[in-house]
Order: sequence, then C-alpha cells, then structure tokens
Amino acid sequence: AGYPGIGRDATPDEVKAWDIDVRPDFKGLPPGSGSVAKGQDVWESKCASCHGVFGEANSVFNPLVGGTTAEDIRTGRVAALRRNDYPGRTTLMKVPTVSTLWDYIHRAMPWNAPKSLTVDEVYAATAYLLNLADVVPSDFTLSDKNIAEVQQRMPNRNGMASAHAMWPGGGLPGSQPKPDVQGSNCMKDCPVEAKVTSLLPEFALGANGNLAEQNRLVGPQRGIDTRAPAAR
Amino acid sequence: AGYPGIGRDATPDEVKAWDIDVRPDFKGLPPGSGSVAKGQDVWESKCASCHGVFGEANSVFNPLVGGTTAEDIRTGRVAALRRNDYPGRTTLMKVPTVSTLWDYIHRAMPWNAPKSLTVDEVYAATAYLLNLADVVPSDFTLSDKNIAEVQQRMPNRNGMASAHAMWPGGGLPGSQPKPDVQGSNCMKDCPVEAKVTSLLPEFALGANGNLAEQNRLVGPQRGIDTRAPAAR
Amino acid sequence: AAAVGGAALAAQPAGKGDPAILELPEHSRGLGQPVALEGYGKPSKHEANVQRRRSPGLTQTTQASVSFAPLQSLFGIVTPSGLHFERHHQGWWDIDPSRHRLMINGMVKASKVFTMDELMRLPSVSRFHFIECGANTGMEWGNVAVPTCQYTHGMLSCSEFTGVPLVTLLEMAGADFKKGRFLLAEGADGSSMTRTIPMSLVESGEVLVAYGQNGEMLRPEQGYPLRLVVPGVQGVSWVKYLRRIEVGDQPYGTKDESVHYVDLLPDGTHRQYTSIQECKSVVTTPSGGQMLLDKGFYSISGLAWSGRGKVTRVDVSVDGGRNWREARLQGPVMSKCLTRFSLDWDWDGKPALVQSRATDETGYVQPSYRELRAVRGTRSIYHNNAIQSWMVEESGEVKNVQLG
Amino acid sequence: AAAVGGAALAAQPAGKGDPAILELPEHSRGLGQPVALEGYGKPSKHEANVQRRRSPGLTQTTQASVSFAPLQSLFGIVTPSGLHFERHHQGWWDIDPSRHRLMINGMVKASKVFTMDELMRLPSVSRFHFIECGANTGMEWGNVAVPTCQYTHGMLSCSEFTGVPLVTLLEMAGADFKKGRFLLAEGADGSSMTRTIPMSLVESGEVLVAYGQNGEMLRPEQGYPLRLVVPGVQGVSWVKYLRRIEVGDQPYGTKDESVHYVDLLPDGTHRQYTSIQECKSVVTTPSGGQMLLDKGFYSISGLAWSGRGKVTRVDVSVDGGRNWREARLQGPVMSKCLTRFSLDWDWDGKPALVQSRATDETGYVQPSYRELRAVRGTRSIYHNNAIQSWMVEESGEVKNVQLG
Ligand code: HEC
Ligand code: HEC
Ligand SMILES: [Ca+2]
Ligand SMILES: [Ca+2]
Ligand SMILES: [Ca+2]
Ligand SMILES: [Ca+2]
Ligand SMILES: [Ca+2]
Ligand SMILES: [Ca+2]
Ligand SMILES: [Co+2]
Ligand SMILES: [Co+2]
Repeated sequence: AGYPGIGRDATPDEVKAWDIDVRPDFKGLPPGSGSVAKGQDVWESKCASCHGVFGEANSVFNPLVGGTTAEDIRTGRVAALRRNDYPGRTTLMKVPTVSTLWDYIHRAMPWNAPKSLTVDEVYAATAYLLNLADVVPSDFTLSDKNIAEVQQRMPNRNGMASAHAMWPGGGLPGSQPKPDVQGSNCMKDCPVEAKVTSLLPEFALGANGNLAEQNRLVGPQRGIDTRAPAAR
Repeated sequence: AGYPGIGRDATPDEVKAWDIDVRPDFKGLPPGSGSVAKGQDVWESKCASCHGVFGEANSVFNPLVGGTTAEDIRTGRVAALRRNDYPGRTTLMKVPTVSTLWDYIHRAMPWNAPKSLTVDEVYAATAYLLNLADVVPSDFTLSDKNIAEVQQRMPNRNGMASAHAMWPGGGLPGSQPKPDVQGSNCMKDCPVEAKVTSLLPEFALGANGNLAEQNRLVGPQRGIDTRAPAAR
Repeated sequence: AAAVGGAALAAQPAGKGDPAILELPEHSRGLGQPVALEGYGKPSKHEANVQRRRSPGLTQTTQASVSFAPLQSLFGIVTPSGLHFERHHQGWWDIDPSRHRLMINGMVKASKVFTMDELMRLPSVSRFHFIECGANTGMEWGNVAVPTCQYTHGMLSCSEFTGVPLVTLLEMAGADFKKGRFLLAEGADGSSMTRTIPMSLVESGEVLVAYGQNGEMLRPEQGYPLRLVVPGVQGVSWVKYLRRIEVGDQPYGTKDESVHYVDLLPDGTHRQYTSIQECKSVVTTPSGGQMLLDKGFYSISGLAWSGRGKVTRVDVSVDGGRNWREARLQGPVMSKCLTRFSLDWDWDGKPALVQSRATDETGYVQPSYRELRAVRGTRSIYHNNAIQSWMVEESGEVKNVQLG
Repeated sequence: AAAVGGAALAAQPAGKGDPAILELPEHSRGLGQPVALEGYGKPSKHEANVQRRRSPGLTQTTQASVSFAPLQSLFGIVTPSGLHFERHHQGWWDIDPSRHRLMINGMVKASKVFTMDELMRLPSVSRFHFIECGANTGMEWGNVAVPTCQYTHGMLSCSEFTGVPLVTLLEMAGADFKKGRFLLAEGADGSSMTRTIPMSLVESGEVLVAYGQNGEMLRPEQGYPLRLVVPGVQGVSWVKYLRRIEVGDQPYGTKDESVHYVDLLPDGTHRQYTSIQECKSVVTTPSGGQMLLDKGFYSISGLAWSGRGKVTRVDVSVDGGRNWREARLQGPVMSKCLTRFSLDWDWDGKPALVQSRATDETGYVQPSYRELRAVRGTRSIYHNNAIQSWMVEESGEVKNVQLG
C-alpha cells in the first residue's frame, strides 16, 4: 500500500515453517501424541541432565515440578502460593495453561538444541512432566485430542488475574483503568519513620566484588574498598 | 560562591607555568631576544627537518614563507592573495600579527617536542623566519623591545577583516548583524539550471578506496564497487 | 569500611604549587597518536572500571542471565551502547542481516515477508526511549540484597531507536485491526522469545520494528539486526532477532507471560500481562557502594522514567522522606524516556538518607516500599518501582538501605 | 561502474519459498553467547564497513589530520562515540584524569584551580549539540573533490554532552564580565590549542566545560577528560584536553584564528573570527558512492543543523532545485543540534538530482553554490554550507555533483 517494490507475499510453506506458536485455545497445535513412558525416554536422554531425572532440578536449575497437590488439581489454585514461607516456585505451580508448556518445549528445549524434538516427542515430554506432577496418570498418552481435558486439571489454571492497570489499552478480563498503588506527594514533615529496617551486613558488601573497582577513578566520589581487610 | 569545598586559588607560580599566551598587543610576551643568525642555528637543528632549510617546506609540509613582496611589507596587504591562480598560501602570506608566530612557536614547536625551546630560541627562530620573508634584515635581533616595530612590517597586517556576522555576540570592528549570504526559498519552477558542471571522473571514484567496503551490507543501497575493472 | 580518602582529594599546593601544574606533563611536551588509529574508537583506559557486570549467584547459567549497566557512572540520558544492560534467555547471536527475514501473518489479508533491505527502505522514525527489564530491582522486594545502583537498578538503559512503525507493516499486510487486538512477536534465536503485544500501542505508531540504536545498527546483544521496540513496556516484550509478527484475537499465554514476568500477589494469584513499567526514579550520585570525598557541595543527580508518558516532577529528600525539595529536570523531557534530575546539596558531614520520588503526566506518584508492599506484598519479583534509599554515613560511605 | 545488483535483492521464492526461512538458521537451533562476554560491547562483525576514515592525500601527517564520520551509514541524530569524527593538530592523548587540572585566570578577582573531582561535583547540564569542523566540505569550494558524504560532510558529529556551564566557574573566580568580553581557551596537549571565545555565548550558559559525552566520559580522541563545548561554533573552538581559561578584553589572534580558520574572500582579505557554523543540510540516503538496488519506494533522509539555533524547515528536490517539497522533521528538534529529516520518494528509475535545503529559526536559508560563491568566491576553504547535490543515474549509481 503505497510502497512499491517492498515486501512480498509469504508462501504457505514459509508460514508453516515459522508459525509454530500454540495458544491457550490450542490454535496452532499440530496433531500428534506421546505417552508418559515415551516421555520418560525423551526426558532421560535429552532433559534430565539439566532438569534432573524427576524434574526436581539438579544443583543448577530451578525445579520444574513440586509444590502442587491433588487438591490444587481439583480447585485449579496452587495453595502453596499463598504461603510466605514456601521455599520456591516450580514451573508447575505457576503455569496456568498446558499450551504454554507444549509451545515452550517445542520452540526452545532442549536448551542447547532447540527445535530438535519431533512433535510426538514434545507431546511425550509434556506428558512426562504432567505425570511427575500427578496431573496425568503413568499410562497416559497426551494428544491433540485430549489436551483440552488435561487443561482442566492444570493445578494453577485459575491462579491468574488480569485485574490491573498494567496492560496498555486494557481489554483483558477485569482490566483496571487506575493503578493499584499510588504514592504520596507530601513535601513537609511527612508522616514517615526514617528508620533503617534493612541493610547489607558489612561482610556482604563485597559479595558483588570490590566496589572500588566498579566506580570511576575521578568524580564526586570513589567506590568503597570492599576487599577483606587483610587484602587491602 | 555557593559551592563550599570546590576549587582553590591558584599560586603565582602555577599561573606563570601555564599562562603562556601572547596577544597581538604583546600582553604575555616575556622579555628576551634572539638574532637571525642564532635563529638559523635553531632552525637548522630543530625545524628544517620538517619545514625545509629555507622554510620552503620539504615534500611533506606546507611552506611557511614565500609569496610576499617588499610592496606587501609596505602596504600590509599580500597582493598574491587577490590572485586566483596563485599556487598556495604560505604562513607569512596570511599571518597578520607577529605575536601569533611567537606564541605558536613557543607553545607548539618543534611539533614533536613542543615547549622545549627557551624564550630566546623562540625570538631567534621567529627572527629567522621573518628574515626569510625579508621582513627583517639578516643582522637583525628580535626582542620584546623592538617587536612592535616589526609588527608594522608584517606583509599581511592589514589583510584581515571582521566585517561579518559569524562572531557570536558581535563586538569586533565592522561586525555585521546580518549574514552576508542568503538562500532562496523558491518552491516551484525555480530559475535554476539543473546542469551538472562538476563531477569526479570515473577513474577518480576509487581514490578514497573501494566504496563497496565503505557502505553497510544491508539497507536501501550498497556501496559502488570502485576497484579497477580487472580487480572486480 | 574505609575512612574518607584524603589521598583522593585535590592536592592543596605545598610551596610553589601543584606538581601536576608546575611540571608540565608528557602530553604537553610531545606528539600524540594519529587520527583513525581506531576506525571504531573505544573509551579511555582510565575508564576500565565502567563496565556492565553480572551479579554473582543471581542466575544459574550465563546465557539465561543478566548483565547490569553501571548507572552510578553514567551522565545525561543516553546509555552508551557498549554498556547497555543485557538480558538473554538462550544467549546472544551475531546474525547475518542479509539472511534475516521478517514475516507478518495471522489475521491479515496476505502474509508478508520482508528483507532487511526492504525494511530499511521504508519511512523510519528515530525516538529516544528507556528500556527496563520487568525484573529490575526484583531482588529488593523483600529486603536489601545488593550493594550498588548498578545491581539494584541497572537493568535499565536508554537509547535513540530507529525503525519502521509496526503499524506500517500491518497496513501493508492488510491486518484486521478490528478483531486482531493482540499481536504475537517472535524472535529468531534459540529461545524464539514470544510475547503478546497490545494492538492499541501499535496503532498509536509507537511500536517500532527497529534496526538502529544510538545512530548505528543495534548491537548483537540487543537483537541485531531487528528488534521490536515497545515504549513504556518491560524489556522482555522488546523481542530481539525479531522474525515474526502474528495478528490474533486473544493473548498467547507464552512461557514468559505465564511462568515468568507474572507478579505474585499476597493472595497467591499471579498477575498476568503486567507490561507497563510504572513511574520510577533512582538517585545515582551519590549511591550505594560509593564514598564521598569530603563535606561540602554536591549535586545530587539521578534518573526518572515512566512507561505511561513524561516525567513531570521529581522530589528529593535527604532525611529519609520527611521533607522533600523539587529537583531540576534536565531537558529534553521526552515520553517513555529517561529524564535526568539534579538538586544542589551542601553536605554537612552528618548522616543522611537520600531518596528520590518521581511523578508522571498521569499524576501517578512513585510509591514508598510501605505503600507498594501494602498492595503487592513482597514476593512479586517484577515491577518493583519503590522509592530507593541511600544512607550516607559520617565516614562518607553510602549504603543501600530500606526504611521502616 | 556496476549495474543494479540483482543479487542483493530479496530472493523471490522459487518453489516452496526462501531457504533463509525454510531452512532454520543455526541461531534458531542452538545456544548463544553468555551475558557480559564483553563488559564493554562492540558492534556486529557485519558492520565492519562502518568506520571513520582518512581521506588520502588531504593532510601531510596523520597527527595533524582528520578522520571522517560515516554519515552515509548513520541513523537518527546521535553519533556513536566510536565513530565521532576526529581533528587533531598534534595527535591525541589518553590523559590521566586524576592529574588533570583546570585553571581560570586573567581578568578575575582570584585565579582558580579545579581538579576533575571538583568539577564533577558542581551542578552539571546535559545537552545534545552538533559539532562541525569549520573546514567541513572545504574540499568542495571550487569543484567536486571526493566521492561520498563521509568525505564531503563527515567532519560532523552530534552527542549528548555533560558538563558545568563555564559561567559558573567564571562566577566562582569573580570574572570581570563587563570588561572581559573575550576568553582564551587553552588545551593541555602538545598543540595547546588556543582559541578566542566570545563572553556573550558564555553568559547565556551555553558554553560548557564538559567531561561527559553520550552518557560516558569523553573519548580520548575528543579530549578526555575535559573539553570546552561551544554550541553552534566550529569544532576548533571546542578546545580538547582543556587546561586553562583566561578572561581578557581583546581577542587573542592565535595561530588557528589568524593563519587557519580564516576565510579568504575574492578581494584577497581574510575574514577572521568567523566562528558560527551557518545553517546547512545534507541528504545521506541516497548519497554519493551508493547504488540503489531497485526502482520503487525510498525514504530520502538526511541531516540539517544551524549554529544559530533550531532548524525550522527542510526542503528536498529531486530535480536539481527546480521544484522542492517540504520534508518531515524528526523530533525532538533541538537548538544547535542535528535534526534528521525525511521525505517519501518513489523512484521511477530515471536520472534524478537530489538536494536538500535547510532554514533556521532566524529565517536564514541555506544557499546554493551559486549564491554562496557570488559573495565568498571559491577559495575560502572554511564554512562551505552550500546545498549538496547527488546525481542518481539510471543504473542506480549515485554520484557527487555540482550544478551550474
Ligand atoms: C542444557 C540444559 C537444558 C536441557 C538439556 C533442557 N533444558 Fe529445559 N531449561 C533449561 C534452562 C536454562 C531453562 C530456562 C530458560 C529461560 O530462562 O528462559 C529451561 C526451561 C525449561 C522449561 C520452562 C521452565 C520455566 O519455569 O521457565 C521447561 C518446561 C523445560 N525447560 C523443559 C525441558 C525439556 C522437556 C527438555 C528436554 C526435551 C529440556 N528442558 C532440556 C535448560 C535445559
Ligand atoms: C616534526 C616535524 C616538525 C618540526 C621539527 C617542526 N615543525 Fe613546525 N609544524 C609542523 C606541523 C605538522 C605543523 C602544522 C601543525 C598544525 O596543523 O596545527 C607545523 C606548523 C608550524 C608553524 C605554523 C604554520 C602554519 O601555517 O600553521 C610554524 C610557524 C612552525 N611550524 C614553525 C616551526 C619552528 C620554528 C620549528 C622549530 C623550532 C618547527 N616548526 C619544527 C611540523 C614540524
Ligand atoms: Ca522488492
Ligand atoms: Ca500462530
Ligand atoms: Ca576541596
Ligand atoms: Ca595570558
Ligand atoms: Ca531481597
Ligand atoms: Ca574542490
Ligand atoms: Co527481562
Ligand atoms: Co577543525
């Protein structure tokens, strides 16, 4: 439109090669299937090295499963998320939509060889993960036909809210015109306690390296020398 | 004034060390002297390697002297500057003020060892240059006492104008409020001859290197391959 | 730790004066380096401390990780491209631009493909915008975690971006602007990052398919040769190595808007599609980990920004928020762009608590930790825009603190 | 030389489509590089052609010489600091900032010395300004001399400069503003460059003692750690490695305002103290030495600037100045700063003569060569602000031309 010579129509094969996203309503999901058992094979050969054999993560990565209960599967709300003392948040505790897992494994995993899985392998790996979280039984085969039913068992499927003012233009369920938080514009004798309630212990000041080496050598100030006293 | 703790008074020695400029009225000129003969020694040992024994420049540098006449010394206007066909413009053809030569040699020459000359050496080198241009005789000794008289013989001392609008704030002799040139704002059927009168010959397109290598590899265009046809 | 570093002070001249003046330095007495010694130059060797840095232990890998911009050492509003913060999910690439393509598909009359040559022929705009990671200051939700503003606020940068308004390309493809209220933006790297983008922002002409940054092409770490620029919205939506835009009628629920970049509230729900970076500010001079050299005059200086438009006002307190003074705003003040502020301060050598508080053109005022936590708790991770406090000790040392 | 490069065009898909789409590239299928691989990053390897360059034969040495910024490859208004043009008279240095001093003397109550620490504590401002060498386009006074806009106009750059208004320091020293209408600015390098600066510009607060450029410290090639910024005035007055400011009551007649940077008129007089860079513009896309890839749509784009204030208008002609259309100006339009302009153009494949013509807020209109030469002749060397013409040939090649 008004820009002669620029751009061309995409071919159907080109769109197919790149249009790989899968939406929460499963638009974009290719047909296929994979069992938990096959998923275990995929997992152990291609995923476990980073995520641990049971998705619990090895010493390095965040755990993918854990923290969800049968009750959560029933309610669609992960109860542990309400607790301030719960140690960490696994993927299965947060993810509301099974499409998200499928889409992400398909596009980005294994991390060092993304897009190397077949469609059936993606179904299988997803099934395995869901089984680890007791969302599906051990003899389950996940497919494009039954995935909508699986969605109804996602532990945190009702855990998301869009009742806020941070989506530009609004248009999401419950979206708010006004920000939820508002500061005060008090200028004089404001009712605050100017008392320090949190600061780093002296020994932790150097956890990010010697700050003297992280500031310019001229200017209004220098960086603090945070090496251990002996090294100064 | 209002910035406690910032800045301090300079000591007299500090000001002396750095305040080396010499103005056209000779403010800043330190007492001293140097003869043309001594100047020749300085010149031959410290200047001639770049500027040539007679200031005519070797193959590399612009000539410092040449192009001025006894008549110019009388009038204070270098006549050759009026000629369109005169090959180049030497320093002595342009410089209106002898202070400029003294100041610049003192602060910046020799180019690879600036500020290494003694005050008397600067007088001497200046005297030698002036003698090459016949501004002073061969037996002359330039000093702070007689430099004002020498100024009265500078070939281009009357050759400068400040009757223009390009000095912000005005305040110079003859300074103009309005620019000397003004373009036209004609928009349609403007009275111009859109005829090419100057362009580079094809063989000269590559004088600045292969232009294909001086443009980005993507974008609305490429650089032209200006290598010799055989090399393409 | 250390006391005020007397050695760093201006040498008061003993005797005749300062040797740095009386003894002419080598550079006043010699011939320097030639032009074009570097066809592409770099900073002074004396600036080697000014680097982007990782925060040890923050991430488990270096390719799904962050490097922070050294805000404590920057001036004005432009971030030098070499110091732009980094956030990658599957590492960065230096892609051959002649083989890069952009596809438009979904609810369009005709799916389209563009080469870089073609995109760069279209009418472009250049605009100054900040980019902030939604997780910036995330480590500080519960308590103080890191020592300097590089680590508290350094997932923030600001550049002049050049590109084609995305709306132009959507018009060329015949997009259904009525039904297609949600776009998917997708990258070409291993993560093929996907994020849902609101059509409203695109229609206003603000969202750019950008190739330029600070006068040159995007840096590889920032998505060379093509990146989506979504002013005011968290960095993760500024998809790098942009390969595809899909027009759709509902959000896409991608991993980085369903599992990450979701904000946990006290009631255990996660807010999804929280995109806007709300009004925020930070004092960068003086700031945590620094040491003032002396009592006397200082110019308190920092940065303010808002994802909703222009910053209209910044107040500064040196007593922990009891009293405030209005700071000077440095022009030009631009929408969804960093704004530099400053305020004169004569430090009397007593302990001080330095804070800044920004207001934007919608009237939104940056909240205190107390105000923010009252609504959002302490576990949100994302979108921490609370007022930052720095404690200046008598020794001149500056510490990161939170106030009760 | 060459014909339109068909190979460079978007591969129209044969069969199923473009292999660059159908065969997923390595970067879509692998893990990329880690964060902070470079603490200070650099451009893509594919951008290696975008360099500042010398013009062979222009100067006799490489330390009293020039390198030109690659304007043909830049976007927006900010010049990446690594590509900033260079003009040195005695080479460049990388000076230790902790030993650098600034002295104020002359007609002041008390001569003063400042360290960098002290200068950086004072209230600063950050402003976007262009810097242009007075000799920019100087080779073209008589006839066409060089092939590309890098060489015709590349002694031009634009940055966000940060520093202390010089007037602040003069006030601290108790300068005689009434009698002291001329300042001397002096550098610390071998040339110890000296230039006379008008007090009027200083009083307006415009002249800065600058240490910052595009968010970081000045680059060594641009005078690290301290440079005078004199907006609107030719680059030679922006004294690098600034060590001293003297307040005086008459101009100083220094070498670079008596022997160079003086403008020769037809009558044989030289204009002295010609400082302001008058209103000027240049089309950078398309420009000399380039080759358009195809007929069709192009966005003609370029830069306009004026040493007297803001650019208010740019007109573009594609028929050698017979007819003009008003171009779009890219915001923010700032005083004594580059302004990017653009205009849609549908190239029909026939020869064209592309020009731009800028107007500033004083009403001054950029002149044609004919208009400029009528007053100033062809030997002036400095301050050539004539309208630039590029000839687009049928082949797509663009040539530097001058018109009759
Ligand atoms: C080489 C290491 C590695 C391998 C092998 C690997 N992953 Fe991952 N995985 C990661 C990393 C790192 C992330 C986080 C990426 C990010 O930050 O965006 C991740 C993220 C994930 C996530 C999203 C978790 C979350 O909460 O964001 C899922 C699901 C996942 N991987 C599944 C798999 C599956 C299935 C496989 C095998 C087919 C696999 N991974 C193989 C390293 C790996
Ligand atoms: C190593 C080479 C070299 C040496 C030795 C040298 N010069 Fe120079 N001279 C130069 C260069 C190069 C310039 C131009 C500098 C510039 O571009 O600002 C110059 C400029 C000058 C100028 C100004 C010319 C003009 O038109 O701008 C004078 C006068 C001068 N030199 C005198 C001297 C004297 C006197 C000596 C010895 C005491 C000397 N030079 C030694 C290289 C040299
Ligand atoms: Ca085409
Ligand atoms: Ca799709
Ligand atoms: Ca002091
Ligand atoms: Ca003096
Ligand atoms: Ca914390
Ligand atoms: Ca010429
Ligand atoms: Co992020
Ligand atoms: Co110059």
